[in-house]
Amino acid sequence: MTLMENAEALFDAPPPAEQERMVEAILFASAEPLSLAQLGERLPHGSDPGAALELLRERYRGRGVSVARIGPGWALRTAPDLGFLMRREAKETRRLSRAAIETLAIIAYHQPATRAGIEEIRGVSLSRGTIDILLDLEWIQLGRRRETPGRPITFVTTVAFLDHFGLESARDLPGIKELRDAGLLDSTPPPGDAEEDGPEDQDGGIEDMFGDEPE
Amino acid sequence: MTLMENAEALFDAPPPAEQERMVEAILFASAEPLSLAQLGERLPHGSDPGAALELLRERYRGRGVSVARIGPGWALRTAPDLGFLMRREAKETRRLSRAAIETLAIIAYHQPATRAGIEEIRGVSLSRGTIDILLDLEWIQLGRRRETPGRPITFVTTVAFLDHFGLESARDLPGIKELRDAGLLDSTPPPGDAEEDGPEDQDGGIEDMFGDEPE
Amino acid sequence: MPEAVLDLETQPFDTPPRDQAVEAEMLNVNVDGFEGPLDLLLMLARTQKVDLRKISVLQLAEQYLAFVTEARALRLELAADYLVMAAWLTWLKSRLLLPPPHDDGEPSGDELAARLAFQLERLEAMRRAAAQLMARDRLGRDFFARGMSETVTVRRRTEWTASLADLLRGYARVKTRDEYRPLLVDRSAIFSMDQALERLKALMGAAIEWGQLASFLPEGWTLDPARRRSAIASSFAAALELAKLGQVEIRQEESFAPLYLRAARHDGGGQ
Repeated sequence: MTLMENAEALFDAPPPAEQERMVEAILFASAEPLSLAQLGERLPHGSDPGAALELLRERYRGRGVSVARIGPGWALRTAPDLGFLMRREAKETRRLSRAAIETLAIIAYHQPATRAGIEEIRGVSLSRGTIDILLDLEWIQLGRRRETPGRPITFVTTVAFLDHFGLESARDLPGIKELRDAGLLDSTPPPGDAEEDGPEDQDGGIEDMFGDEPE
Repeated sequence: MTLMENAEALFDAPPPAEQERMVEAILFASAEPLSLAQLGERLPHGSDPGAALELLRERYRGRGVSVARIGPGWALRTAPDLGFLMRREAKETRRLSRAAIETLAIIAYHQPATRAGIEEIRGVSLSRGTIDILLDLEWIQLGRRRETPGRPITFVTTVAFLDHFGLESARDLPGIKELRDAGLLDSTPPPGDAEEDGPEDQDGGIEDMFGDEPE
Repeated sequence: MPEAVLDLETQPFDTPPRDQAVEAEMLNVNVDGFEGPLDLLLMLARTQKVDLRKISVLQLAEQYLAFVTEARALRLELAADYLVMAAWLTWLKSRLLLPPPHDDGEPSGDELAARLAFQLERLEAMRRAAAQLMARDRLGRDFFARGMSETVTVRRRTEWTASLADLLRGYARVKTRDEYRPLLVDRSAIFSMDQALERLKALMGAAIEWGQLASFLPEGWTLDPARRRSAIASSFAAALELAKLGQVEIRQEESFAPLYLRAARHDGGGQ
């Protein structure tokens, strides 16, 4: 940092309480979750979005609205325990077919997941439109092609998926640790006695799967 | 008030702090300002919306968001002095036209693509505005001129394009066969149709025209 | 859909199965209700009332084969994959019952059975996971984003959006437009004689050197084979017409060689 920038930071950065107000207003106005980097871009030069956000989270703890972490970002969301009050705001949600729900779960727990992988787990071929519906909801998106013969395309879940289901990250999927420990996220049965608990480290695929930490 | 209602109210009305949380969540989630009467309808029986709102106004005094009176109703608004932070939020979201989406898709799959090439695939001439919108969105940019007579300019997709569509790279776009398998194409190919595989087109002319395949 | 049988959201896998007689009846009635043989196998496995890890695959194979036999006795249509599974299970059964053959390099019956048990367990696990996922508090139903869409209208800016699905569908639409086209003469692929005449006349004014006919084709008509064919045919006809009028000269070295055109020279240099 040059002397100039330093000086600017000294003079310009608003006090922490003011930065907190600013983060509050920015998050309030944004429909989508914002990352710390995005908050930083909007705050005056020299601000510390992380510290401001921390103050804000503390302030909103236990309120009717709270600061929720969604993947790499943050957003204001109403407290889930008050959902019953908001019935009239609730949108009619499209009822998903069983195939679509299972396909979504398989993609979420096994991501990146290929079409063939999904079919193998469900034991039936993926009907037309199932992937289409999930793409349309923006709950899944294309991942990297898998570097296996045929370079099949893969599907991964999106930030909108995390937001919809109130998840901080794909690591927080319900029961994922138990499934992983039981070897049920692997493509083959655990070696040897199936009743034995697989060793912690045999799930390279899963680590790979959630490689990127949020932030 | 009957005895029955009275008793109900005594037992059911949540404590004032809880009513305040409820008003907070309701105002946050509501698409329009709400009057005290409307708040009263949504709160549990026996609540006092006026008192709860007063507590909430007090709490938000001087914050980045405040409780504002709008006509006969109340709404949460960002603090007026922070308006300068919100400029980017004042946006209107509109879906891209079909022509723009198709043009973008052709550029994505066949880049670098010339104007004549796009017109040939879409079978209609390209209006000026379409390319302008895509350039404006920074989803496409000018590529190298093609070394053919007239040295036409070409268009290619940008990193912002990949970001927006959640793609790792343009190479990862699924081919026609994959689209069909995913149910994004409703038609089945006519019998004997050799054109099965994706961005690669059987038609030699097209290949020439577009030079580099996305592969 | 036979919700009662299949709705796992209300039936975790360690719930004791319902009355077996009722289930047997359901099996008879609901062949179509299963999503393939694996789904049916999972249903049958649950009737064993044990942890899926302790399931008897041999017994399961027998249950399945009995089901298939019964379905056939009732003349129910069974999809081919059910029969493939039946054949495979028959083979698996024999492998489980007979003493293991000398090492033939193939997986043993026990390995195959473990593999099947794993697949069932995994499918069950995914169904439970799906149910748990859908039972979570959800945005727009249990918790909400801000209801109003904007706070300050200082500077209105139009933001265009499109989803990946839109993009893929857009491309799919373009690339398959031909497949949908009703049988009609496609006027857009026809370069008319009048157009060709007009174009050649305009170009010939400046065509002092010999140029290949192909190089006179209009832009946008050279790549698509159908359009190219039409443009060549009409340009050729137009060239003949102009030659007859004495406005162009045409040269061809031999049969099927490229045709060359140039403006007619009135100093007698033509052929």
